[in-house]
Amino acid sequence: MNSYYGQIINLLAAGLLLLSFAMLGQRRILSLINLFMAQGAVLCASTAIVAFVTGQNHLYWSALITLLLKVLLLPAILHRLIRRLNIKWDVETLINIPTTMLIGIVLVIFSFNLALPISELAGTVTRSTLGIAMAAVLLAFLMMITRSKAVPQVIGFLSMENGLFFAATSATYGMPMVVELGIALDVLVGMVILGVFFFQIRERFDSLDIRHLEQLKED
Amino acid sequence: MEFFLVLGIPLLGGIVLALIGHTRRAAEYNALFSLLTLIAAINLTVHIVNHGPQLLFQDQFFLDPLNVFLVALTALVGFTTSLFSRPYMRIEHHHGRLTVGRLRLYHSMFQMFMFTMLLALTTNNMGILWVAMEAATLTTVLLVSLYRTTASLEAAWKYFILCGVGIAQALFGTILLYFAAEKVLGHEGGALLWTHLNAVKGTLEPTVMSLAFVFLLVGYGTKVGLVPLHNWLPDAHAEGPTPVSAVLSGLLLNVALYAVVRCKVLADGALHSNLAGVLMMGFGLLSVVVAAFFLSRQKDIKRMFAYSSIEHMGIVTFAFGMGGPLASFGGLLHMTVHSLTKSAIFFAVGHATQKSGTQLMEQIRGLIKISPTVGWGLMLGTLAILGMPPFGVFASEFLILTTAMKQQPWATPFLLMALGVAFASIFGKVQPMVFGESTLPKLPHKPAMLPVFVHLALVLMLGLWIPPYLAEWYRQAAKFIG
Amino acid sequence: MPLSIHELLSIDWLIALVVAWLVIGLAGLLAPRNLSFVGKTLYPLGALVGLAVALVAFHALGETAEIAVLPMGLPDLPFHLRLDSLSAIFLLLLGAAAAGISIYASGYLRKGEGTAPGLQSLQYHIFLASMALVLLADDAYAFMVAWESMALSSFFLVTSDHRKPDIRRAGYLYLLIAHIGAISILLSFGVLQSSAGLGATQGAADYTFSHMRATGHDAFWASAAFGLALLGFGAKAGLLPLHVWLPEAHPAAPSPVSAMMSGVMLKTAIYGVLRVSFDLLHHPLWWWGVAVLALGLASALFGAVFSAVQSDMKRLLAYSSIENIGLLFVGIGLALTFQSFGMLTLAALALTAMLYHCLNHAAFKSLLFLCTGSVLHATRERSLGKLGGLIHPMPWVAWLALLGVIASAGLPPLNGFVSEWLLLQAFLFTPNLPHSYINMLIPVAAAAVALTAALAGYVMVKFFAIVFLGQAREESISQHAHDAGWLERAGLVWLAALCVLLGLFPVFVIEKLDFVTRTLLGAGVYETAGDAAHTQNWLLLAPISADRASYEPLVFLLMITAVVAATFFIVRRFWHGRLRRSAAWDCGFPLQTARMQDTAEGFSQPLRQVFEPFYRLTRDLPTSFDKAPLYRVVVEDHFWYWLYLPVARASEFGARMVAFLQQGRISIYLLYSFLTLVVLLFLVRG
Amino acid sequence: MNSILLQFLELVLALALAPVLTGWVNQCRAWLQNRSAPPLLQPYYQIVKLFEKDVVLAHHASSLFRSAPYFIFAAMALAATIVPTLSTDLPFGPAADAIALVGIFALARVFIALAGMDIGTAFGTLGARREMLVGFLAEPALLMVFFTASLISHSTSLATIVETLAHRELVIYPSMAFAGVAFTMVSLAENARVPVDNPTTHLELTMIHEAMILEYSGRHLALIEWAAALKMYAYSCLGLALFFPWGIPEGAKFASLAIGLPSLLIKLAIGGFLLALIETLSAKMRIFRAPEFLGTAFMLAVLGMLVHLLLETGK
Repeated sequence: MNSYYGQIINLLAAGLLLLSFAMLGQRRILSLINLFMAQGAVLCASTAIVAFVTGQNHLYWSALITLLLKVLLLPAILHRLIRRLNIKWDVETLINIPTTMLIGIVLVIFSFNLALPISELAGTVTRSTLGIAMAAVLLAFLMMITRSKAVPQVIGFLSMENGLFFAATSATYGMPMVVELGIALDVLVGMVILGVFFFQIRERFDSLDIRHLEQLKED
Repeated sequence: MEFFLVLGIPLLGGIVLALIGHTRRAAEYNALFSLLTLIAAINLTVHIVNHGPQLLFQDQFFLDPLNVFLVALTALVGFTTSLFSRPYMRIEHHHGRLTVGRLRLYHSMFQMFMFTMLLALTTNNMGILWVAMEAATLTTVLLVSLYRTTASLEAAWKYFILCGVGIAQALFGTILLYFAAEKVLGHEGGALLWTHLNAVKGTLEPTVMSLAFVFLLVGYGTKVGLVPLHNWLPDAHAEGPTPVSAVLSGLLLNVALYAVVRCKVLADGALHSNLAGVLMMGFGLLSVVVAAFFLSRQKDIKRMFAYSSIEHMGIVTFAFGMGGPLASFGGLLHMTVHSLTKSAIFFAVGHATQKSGTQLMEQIRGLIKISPTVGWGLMLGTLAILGMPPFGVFASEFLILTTAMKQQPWATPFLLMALGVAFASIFGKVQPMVFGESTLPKLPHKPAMLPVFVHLALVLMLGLWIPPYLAEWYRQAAKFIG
Repeated sequence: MPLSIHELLSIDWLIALVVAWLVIGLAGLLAPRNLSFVGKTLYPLGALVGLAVALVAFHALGETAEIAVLPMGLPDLPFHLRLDSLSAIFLLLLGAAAAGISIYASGYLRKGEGTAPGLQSLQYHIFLASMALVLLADDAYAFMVAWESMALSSFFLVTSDHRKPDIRRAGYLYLLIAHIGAISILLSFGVLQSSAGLGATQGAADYTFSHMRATGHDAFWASAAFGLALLGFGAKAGLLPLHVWLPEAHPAAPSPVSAMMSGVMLKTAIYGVLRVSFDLLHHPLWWWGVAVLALGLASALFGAVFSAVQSDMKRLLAYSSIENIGLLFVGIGLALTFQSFGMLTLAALALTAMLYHCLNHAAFKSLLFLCTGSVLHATRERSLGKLGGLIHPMPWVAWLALLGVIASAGLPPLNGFVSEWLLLQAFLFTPNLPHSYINMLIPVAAAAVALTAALAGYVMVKFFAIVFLGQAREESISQHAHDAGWLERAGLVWLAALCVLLGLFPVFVIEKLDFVTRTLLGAGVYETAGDAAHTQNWLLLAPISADRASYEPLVFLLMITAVVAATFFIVRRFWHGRLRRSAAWDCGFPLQTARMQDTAEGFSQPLRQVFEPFYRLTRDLPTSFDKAPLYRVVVEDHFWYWLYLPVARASEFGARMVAFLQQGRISIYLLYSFLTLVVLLFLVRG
Repeated sequence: MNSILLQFLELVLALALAPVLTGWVNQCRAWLQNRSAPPLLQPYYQIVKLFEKDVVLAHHASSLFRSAPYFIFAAMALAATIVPTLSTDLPFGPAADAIALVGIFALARVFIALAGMDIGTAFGTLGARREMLVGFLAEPALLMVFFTASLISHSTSLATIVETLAHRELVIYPSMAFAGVAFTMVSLAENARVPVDNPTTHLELTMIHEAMILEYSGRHLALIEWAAALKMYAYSCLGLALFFPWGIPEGAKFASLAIGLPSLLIKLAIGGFLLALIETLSAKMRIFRAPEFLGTAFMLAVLGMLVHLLLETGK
């Protein structure tokens, strides 16, 4: 029974990774937001399943928070933002996409290797998820590095949060509730602040291209 | 009770000032709340001194020699900063750089920041520690961009993204830590409580712990400003209002380093090797050397002292990485004196830049003529931060360097070089600012120099005489860190 | 050994006197702008305290070492103080010099010169107190605190007149080199501290000198400690190649401060070297001695050669200080070499010569710097190119300066000659060394010392003759010139008297110095020369035996005085004392002016030619068609270009390199974090 | 008592003989140059004449200028007393050894140079500068010569040196040969002789000694001339003591004067003749060759010491 659910979770994990890759390769902002939403949904599903399998009730709450925050609220905010700021055009990347993908594959291999000895220790059904979570985090990191606009960068940041959350729920069956609430609160507040920022930046620079934000440096 | 006041007052202050922070007396309220926090913190400290380490609220909070002195220090610097910011922000307001609304934001966020710092220090839960650190970033990010100038927005953006990403790594580290602890402590057995972890650290899985420590180090290290994770730091310090620079440099870095040290204690216990120490020494040394070289090309005074903070954090990290009672003692002392001195310097710098209307050092000249107190405050603060006795920074550097000579002699040439370069750069720039002729008229308003000289007096005292109970804390904390 | 109350008195007195200095300094803050209060009350009080320090220290010479612990410092490491003969002799030097310099300073203070007088008095007295503490400190922390306080207070004194960019720059260079030296000393103490390394129980108490003394070190670490100490103390003393701050800082400072720095502060560095190499390490390797000897010789020659070509009177004296420091290090090097070969008596001879020279240099260099102070006040001019003929308006200063010049040039019967004589004697005994290379090197070194001494004569003639003799090279100089006031004179006379007394009673001085060499080496020269000294007469200086070498300055002086008196009497008695005044011989060219006198540059021109490779010369020669012909010669230090500028460039290069880390692009910053993470993960798992 | 008398006698002898020695050298030189010679006592006549004349002092001469001749004279008298000529057991012997002797010469040099610069004319300064140039190389060279002798005799006391050297078996000390050449060169330079200086010239551009004392007249000049003669006498005796010590009586016995005095006179006469010979045979060199000349002397003296250490200590 457990192995069956385990397989589902692994499947979802694979989906998460796939979505990460998709985000890495995606040029359009709107699609990025949608992919992010999908990632949130996968996360929510996997959390719920883990909660079901392990009987950890607080994980249902986590799933709920995920649903609310990452599937509904944040994408909504983002959609609203890009409407308000009128930025729907394509995202330019700093490194071309095939190269990024290649680096991404290397990263996945690297994180799987890292996680391998740990996964073997895991008593949970979801032994391989830690590697996937790590890969997701690193891929999101890579995405942040390669994007030159503010919104995709933020989406990358949130996607990283997803990877972390996935690690927390599936690999360890969730952190203590207080912590999860705190994390959720931080993410929320962070988003609000980001929103404020976007407007401020937009107001100042007439653009959300972060290449404008390269004045402070050593010369 | 003593404890909850310490957390409650700033939280309450944050909320109250969010409502009335725009009124004419807001700055006084801000100072009042800070004063109350300080009193509560002193009260708590006395309590802990008398009764020993304590676990509170179902073990969720923990007070031991390591954090209680940081609590006291944080409350003190918070209070003096609020004193300094009272005239400072008022003048900024008069100059039209700030609106009333932003003053409200400032006052409220200042208190919230104090709250997050104190929370991060006192919590026993590694998860809450993370939450508090993240919250500290969030509260200050809007303060950094308070002026809404191009540069301050850029700085705040970088601060937000870099620290956010960094702290995300720390979260991953925390998850890994939990992953390792869960095996030993069970799911609900407080597997994230530091005291519990500390008790069983020897049995934690080394493989996981090593990975966890790397993530935690990179994560919290970003907030400490360790090279090469430091890039947000100079921007944020230089572009934010000066009181914010003072608390960032004097408090936030300390608290982040505190988090790293907590993690190091666990990693040391689990790994049975000096891996954590070696990593910290490496980061510390790299920070010291690179920051020292950064110093020489600075034009902006606050930016320069921001790099100096990186350098000093590097020294402390190096000391903690080296370990041993003397080095750890030196590290703790250095944390204390650095935050006192650096915030004092920022206070003096604040007045100087406000007067000159620029942060460019080339345009600030002959401060000693414009205002002898500001001039001497900046001069003495600079000398103190450069490790000139009889100031306390020297005492800690003395302990750290001599211990390094004994334990890690390979590192000493780098330290010697870095300290030399740092001295040449900082002193070479500050000297003509303080001395020499000036064409500027005398300061029209009286600068709030009391905080500066109180800090410097404390630093001076620590160089010549460390009160026995303080020394005892340090010693116990140092034993703890190992 | 139980210490009786009587024995404890000296160090307690000294602590009280140091505190008194501090209190006097702080009192200056009460009325920082009140010149007469600061000048006529505080400084004379400071001088009295200095005198008391000298007396107490004199009393403590040869007594059992006394210790005291102050309730301050680091936890487990309160300030340990200790007074032994080595400390005492340097305290004696400090006190005696401070007495003269303070009383001079009380007359020297003027309105409106830089820092407010009260503040300056605070800095000055902290300077004195910290020097005393350096000499008394018995643990690394107390030593370093005092050491850096000394540097800091003297830095503020140097930059008293901080409005001039040159002075600021000099102060900056001074403090920078002092600080780097201090870190180096600190690291040396780090090596010396007795804790056994990681894992061993550590306590701050390991930093006391007594623990360091008791700890053995292997050759490598002992050499490391010695090297670091030499670097650190050498930087303070102005040893090559860390000397560049000295000729900048000494001229920049007010003259009493220059006198203090040159006369006393440099000696604290010598004290430090002695303390570390003879007391804390106490088993020197032979090559330490040779290295110190070589560095000392290089500094001595360098200082002499450069002081010869200076055209600023205080710079000239500053370079002369480098020369004398070099000679002191030669003495230390010889002593170390002898000690490493177990020749303790000879080591004691070299050390005695060195210590004697410390006292002498303190006396005559302070005297000369104070004289330049008076000249400066009288004329507002430091450039030798404009001075001249000052013996007429200021005879007191001139004649006292002449004493200093004769002492400084190492001429009998004043004090400079005695120490030079002892040093040369030490050289003459070297051929017994078991190491043939050193044996061969020693005569060459002796030749270099002799050459240095002769050059010192050249320099001193130049200094005195250009400043005081001839005619004023600028009209304005002679108009305002006036002799020093009585307080200034008192200070000068005190120091000049020290020069004379140290020169005339060497046996007495050596008897006292013997306590020091006995403390450090367990051997002395007084006892071996004892028979000669006691049975024949106590005027006869004969360090080894009267057959080998001897010198009687008093007889010497009496002889000269007698001949001078007799000649004068006979000439007047048998002939006459008639005298006519007329114009000087103008070689048939009646339009001569005072500006046609030989200049300072002209006087040193032959040396500039002889030692050309030593200098970095830039010369602008006018052509015959120039409307306003201008001759300019700039003499610079090669070390500046060989060592300092490359270091500065390297650090600039480093700064440019690290600046690439901060290019403003957030992606790149993220990449750093990312790479750091990946690399660390790789390392940890690898 | 004897020794004190002897000491006094030595001083008187030095004062008396010094001008004669100068006269003798001048005579020899005149003969060698085929000129008719001035009387032997000509220097005396000059000194006495100068004593009788008024002093003509420049307007801005200082007290230093007036007192310097006395100091210089006293220093030279002292030097001449210390060098053992008639006996090695002199009461003033221990007062100053070889190093102190160099010190005395240096003291006199410093005073004369200062006096030369006191008036502030170009010549005085020029002379003083050149004198110091000569001195700073000659002084260490002289010291090194003494060191070689001291290394042989294990003493810097002049009396001991003379006794040791006089008592040696006829061992050839190669080091002393080097030292001898160096000493000769130094003596020429120090006594203002050709090839470094020319005692008879009054051409300003080439003068050293004469330029310094250009402003002196009357009794001051007399004392300086006398001091110069004393200096030459002291140097000659020194050379004799170091390199031809035979005949200098040991101990303070008047009886030994019977040998000591004649041998001294004979040696001085020969020495004076040789000096005149050297002066006649050589030409004065440019002033900037002087450092080279003296540098050579210095090097030779140092070589002498090294040779001593290399060849002679092994035995």
